[in-house]
Amino acid sequence: MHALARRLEALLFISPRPLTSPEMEAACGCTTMEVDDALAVLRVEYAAERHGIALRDVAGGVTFVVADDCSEDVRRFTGAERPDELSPALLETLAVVAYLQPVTRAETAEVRGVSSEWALSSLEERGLVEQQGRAETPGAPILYGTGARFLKLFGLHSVQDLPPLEEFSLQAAEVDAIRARLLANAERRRA
Amino acid sequence: MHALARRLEALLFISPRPLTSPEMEAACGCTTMEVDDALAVLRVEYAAERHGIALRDVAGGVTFVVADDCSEDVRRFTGAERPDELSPALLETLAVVAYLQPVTRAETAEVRGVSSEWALSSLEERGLVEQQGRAETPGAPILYGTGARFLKLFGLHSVQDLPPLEEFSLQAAEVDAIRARLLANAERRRA
Amino acid sequence: MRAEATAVAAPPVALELDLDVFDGPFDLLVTLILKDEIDIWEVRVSRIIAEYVLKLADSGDFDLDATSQFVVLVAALLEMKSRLLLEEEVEEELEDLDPDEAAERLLERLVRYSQFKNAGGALRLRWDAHSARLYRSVPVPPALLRRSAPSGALPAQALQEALAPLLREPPVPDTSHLADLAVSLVKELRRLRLILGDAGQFTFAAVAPDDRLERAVTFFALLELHSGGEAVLRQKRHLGDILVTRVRRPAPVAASAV
Repeated sequence: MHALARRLEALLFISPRPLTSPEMEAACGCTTMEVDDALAVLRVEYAAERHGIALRDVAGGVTFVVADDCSEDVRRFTGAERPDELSPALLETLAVVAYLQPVTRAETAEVRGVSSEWALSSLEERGLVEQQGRAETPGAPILYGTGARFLKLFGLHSVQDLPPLEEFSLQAAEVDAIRARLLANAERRRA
Repeated sequence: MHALARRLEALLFISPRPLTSPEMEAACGCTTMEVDDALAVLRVEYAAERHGIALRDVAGGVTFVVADDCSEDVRRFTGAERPDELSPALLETLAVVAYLQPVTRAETAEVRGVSSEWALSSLEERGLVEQQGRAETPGAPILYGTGARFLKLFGLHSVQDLPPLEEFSLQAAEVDAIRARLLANAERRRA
Repeated sequence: MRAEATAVAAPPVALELDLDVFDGPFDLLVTLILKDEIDIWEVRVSRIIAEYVLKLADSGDFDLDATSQFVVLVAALLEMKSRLLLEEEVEEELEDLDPDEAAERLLERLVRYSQFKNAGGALRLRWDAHSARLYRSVPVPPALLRRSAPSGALPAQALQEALAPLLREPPVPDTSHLADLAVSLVKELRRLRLILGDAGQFTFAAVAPDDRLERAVTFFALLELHSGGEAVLRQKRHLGDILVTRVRRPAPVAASAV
């Protein structure tokens, strides 16, 4: 491999987190284009099934991971367990934070229609949600957002890569059914 | 590369310390000869100047290291690394380890009242907490403690210099008293 | 209250609750409306609880997660129903809306909520595909650290402060309000019985105290009167005032005749 690709390989190996292009440029003292070329060489070298490790674009940068088909051995050896499953309530809360961040606890509860205190602190404890300062509103409530661990565990380069929220809207027919139902109730209430 | 070589590559990539032949055999479920063959393949692949990382034989084991001629870039990168901010959860976990070391993951979780897996591995990743052998209790759980990097970051000569906790000075005997007190409080909080 | 007080309740509705599926009142509401075509006012909470307890007894093992989800769910149901029983004050914001507007407002919230619920489902798929990946997390070897963090970059005091809260004994939970409640429920029952005996009927608004907690006690007392067959509760419209009317007991002659 050419020299810069080797130097990048060493950097990626040693860094405990994904590296951004500016970080790689600064460390190697070279241009964006040079880094891109070297990365392309590495991507060929570490293409599927060639090595036991692979390159991934995740959490804002590039990083090495264990190849998927080798991870069973590695888990057996290190005893590392898969992270605990997330309940539907936690996933729903995580979706609210991921899409609306920075978001307060009250806003999260408002969207979900249920107190979200436990869900948020549980997500925070798992490192999936983090405190990102305080809102400049009365009471200065804590603002929550997602961080690098969220992106890594969900295989995302950035939160911009999440599908648009509109994709998850209810079908028009379902909305109509709910509206009809609610209006019928309203009618009865008036009676 | 052939399958076993890839699996070994993944193991060596993830392991924080050199791996011995028996460890590799156990992890991959194969014979000494098979491991030797696979290692030979890896040695060819990672022969001098082919990659930015190299295989090295050290004290009874094999490990990946940064290739010598790539280390300058790495230093430029790591030298710029600042200790990132510790979140309250990380600081609390670090405090538990610092004051109670050596301490197991289960004990840490017990004292804090929440699972501390992510926090401990995150601290380990930052080099603030390190594994210090295994406890002689069933399951031989890993014991965690703080190392030189921790002392330096907090400007301490030794852990004896940690600020005393209320009435406790930090003599060995009193660590047990702190531990007992923390566990009792955790118990009461749960009740 | 549409029918006679909800405590009497409409005929039982066959309601199969898959507890793992519901995450909160909105979720429940959407599902109830979309799938079961039933009305929240017709759901008998006591029946759901009884069924669940039976199911628990049958299965033999106690799943803390599922059970706590169930409690959340039942609490959500009760909250929805109690909003219908209590007066408008609970949802001050909706007070001035006419029912159509309120329905539209609720629809908006349900539609918005559903987006996030579905997005959570999509996240689950990503999680299944990606969460098992193994990233290397090995500290940089000291030899490669040219300039490590400045010595004493963080104050050691921070460690002490982080541990101190765990060393403090947690306060004993204050249970005094529980005792208060028990006493005042008895008192409140006595008071309502007196009014009922004198006047024959009264409205909730006329007798309820201002304090929220005390109002709740008054409401409990009403339910008590109702379930004991001492009074009938009526409500002209949801969120409207409750009219309480004394029930005349059958003449004692009937009893001695048996």
